[in-house]
Order: sequence, then structure tokens, then C-alpha cells
Amino acid sequence: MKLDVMYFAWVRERIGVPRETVETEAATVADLVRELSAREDRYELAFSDLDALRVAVDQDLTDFDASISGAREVAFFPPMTGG
Amino acid sequence: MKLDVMYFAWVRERIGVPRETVETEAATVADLVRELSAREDRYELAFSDLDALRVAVDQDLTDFDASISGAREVAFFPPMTGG
Amino acid sequence: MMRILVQEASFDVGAELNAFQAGKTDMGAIVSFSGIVRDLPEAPLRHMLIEHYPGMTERALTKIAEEACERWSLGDVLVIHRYGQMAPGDQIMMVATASPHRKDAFAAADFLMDYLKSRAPFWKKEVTADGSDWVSAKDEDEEALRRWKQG
Amino acid sequence: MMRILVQEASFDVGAELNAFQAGKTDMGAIVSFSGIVRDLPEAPLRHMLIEHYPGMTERALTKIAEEACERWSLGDVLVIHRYGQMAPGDQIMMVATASPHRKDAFAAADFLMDYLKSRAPFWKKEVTADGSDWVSAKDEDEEALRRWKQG
Repeated sequence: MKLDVMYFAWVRERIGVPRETVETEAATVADLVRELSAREDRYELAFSDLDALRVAVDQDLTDFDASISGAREVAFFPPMTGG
Repeated sequence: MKLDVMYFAWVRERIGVPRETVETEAATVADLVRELSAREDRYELAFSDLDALRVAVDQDLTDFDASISGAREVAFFPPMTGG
Repeated sequence: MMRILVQEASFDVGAELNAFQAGKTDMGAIVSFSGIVRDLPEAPLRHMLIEHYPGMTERALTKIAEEACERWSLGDVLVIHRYGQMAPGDQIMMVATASPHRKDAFAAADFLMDYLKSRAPFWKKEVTADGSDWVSAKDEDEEALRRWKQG
Repeated sequence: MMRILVQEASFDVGAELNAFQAGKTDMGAIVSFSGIVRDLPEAPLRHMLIEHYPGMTERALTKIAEEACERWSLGDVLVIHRYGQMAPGDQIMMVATASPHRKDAFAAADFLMDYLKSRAPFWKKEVTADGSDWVSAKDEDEEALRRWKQG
């Protein structure tokens, strides 16, 4: 399936793009992370410490075990610092 | 001694004046209350339930046992309702 | 730093908040509370009268603000409280606090309101077509003070 | 009732507070929080950059405001949060709550800030003469959420 993957803050800076469309059969966020990390060093670097990352599937905050089947977009970013 | 006695809110309405100067030898607020209550019904009525009253001596909130020796002004009023 | 105003005149809460915030580049967090005259559902309010104790009012508000400054890290405190006659929707009062930390700004404003409500010498009277009544103090207002009473 | 604004443009916090208060004769208590860009004592801040996640931001803020409306008796909620480039002293964001009860107005504003801080997708970057750094989330911000987690 085709999935929009988005990156914010220092995750975006490490990956080098704010968003991209990936072709994947990953079932969960964690599967997708493994797939991307296997591709290139910049992904492996960005995803090296998952505790320092947050993930949203279709704009809802979730965790790395979450299913992405049927999802349209997945976003990776550091903990939020608004306010 | 001469003392300025002030009344606020419904205490003022019951006593009928906002302030008056009294000549008294009362040692405490409670003594002053007894003296005034003995004078006229309107005082006795205003001071009939001391739990419903608050007192300030020289503009500091205190209680009915407080000394008034050397005080310049004593004020009686209901619990505050500002804000 | 603090500013305490007890006045009959109305005031512009937005303008006061802007003035309070101006130039505070060392304070990240500003909390304000504003109190507005509420209309009464039962009998429409003609107006509210607020009586106060000139002299003691300023003294009590200053003491309350000083205590807030001792308890929390505050860069500034503002208290404005009106007396006299007010209509429904009119501004009665406001407090504002500025702090480097949002928790301090919130706690101090909350504290100021609890103390101002039961320890500053103001009394409210509501005037409706049916007559007029002094507003009674609420037990919960005394209880609210207990929260702050030990460390 | 609520109003959620996510915008790049600056805004006038006083004018927004006045507009929020206008006509609220059934709400006695208004609490506002405003966040201002703080200068840095160590290295003067050139500017702050705020990145956000368009779409998710509005969605997250709306959910947080809806939860506040379920928990407390609120007549209105306002959230304004900027993104983009800001200078020291600039307004970053504000929340405001209106309630018949001051305790509800305070608690809801405090809750909104705690959730907005760690659950709405904003990220701050500080730019100084020495370079630029993403602001780290604080452990205390996660802890602050725990206070609201059970009844």
C-alpha cells in the first residue's frame, strides 16, 4: 500500500525531507520503522532511540505497536514542546 | 479613650451610621461589643450573632478576644464577598 | 513588583493585560483572572453595589500580593478591584500574575483570588426589581483558603 | 462553545480577551493564560521558530478543549497558538476559559495548558548567535498530565 510518511522537528532534519510517499506492506508502526531503518543510514540514525520519538497515525497520537493497515498518513516527531 | 468605630454592609444598615467616635474603656473587642449592645436595641440587634460578624482593629482582621488598648479604629462587618 | 488599584471607575481588562505583559521578556507565563457582574436567572439584576473599607482594602490586598510573591517565583502582580455601582456584564475586578513558570503563575493567581474573596474588605449587594440583598459568603470560600494553609 | 486558532500572524492578547469576555453576563469568571517568548539569559535569543503539524494541530487542540468542556462547567473556551518565527517578548499563544465558577475557570485553563504543552504537535527551536537548538520536552510536563488522570 501507499503511505504518506511525515517527519517534524529534528526528525525531519535528520531524514532530510518533511514528507514522502512510501510503498509498504508493514502491519504496524514498528514494522514500518524497521523497513525504513534498513533502507538508509539517515533513517537508522533518526529512529535509533524510539523512546525519544512519538508517532501519530492519521493525525492521532499512538504508539509503535499500533496497526497501520488502512492508514493514510504516519508522522514521526520528538515529544511536543508547545505552549 | 476615644475610638473610631466603623460599620460596613448590613451591620452599617442596622446600626444606622457608617462610623462614630465612642468614648470607652473597653479592653477587648468583646468588651466593646457588650458596651455598645447595652446602649441601644440597634446595637444589640447588629451584634446578636457574633459568628456572622468579622472585626478589624486598626485595619487588620482579628477576633473578638483581641485587645483594643491603644487602637485608633475598630470596624465591624459581615464576612467579605469580594472578587 | 506589584500594582494594586482600588477604584470606582471601570477599566479595560484587555488594555490592562497588554500593559501588564509589555516588556516582560524574562517572564514566559502570564495568568489573568477577571470577574464580571453576572445577571441573575431568577430576578434580573438592576445593578450590583460594592462597598469597601478604604485604607484597609489597599492594605489587605498588598499583604495578599506580598504573600503570593513570597510563595512563588513572580515577576509582577496586578490587582484591580472596583467599588460602587455596576451593571450586569461590567468588569468587577481582575488579577494578573507573571512568572517564568506556568505552574507558579497559575497557583499564584488562584491563591490571590481565594484570599481576595474572603480576606479583602469588599461586600456585594444585589439590587433587583424585588429589592436588594447583601450577597452571603459561601462556606466553600472559607474551605478554599485551607488548601494554602500548610507547606 | 469554543474557538481554536492556529496561525502564523501575531495577535493582540488584550483585544482577544476583551472579545472573549464581551456579552458573557452569565459567566462570572474568566481565566486567561498567555505565553510569551522568553529571552535566554546565557545567549541572547535571536528568534524562536515554532513548527507544527497542520491538520493534526487543530484536531488535537479541539479534542483537548472538548475534554475540558466535559470535565468542567464552561461557557466558552479560546485557544490561539502561533507557528513560525517569533522574537523575544512576542506572544506565542493564549488560552481563555469562561465559567460561572472561578474554580472551574482556573482548573480548565490549567488543564488546557498541560495538555496543549505535551499533546498538541508543536515544536520550538531557539536560534541564538551560537546556533540553534530544538527545545527539549521536560519530564515535569509529562508528570503534570498525571494530575488529571483519575477522578
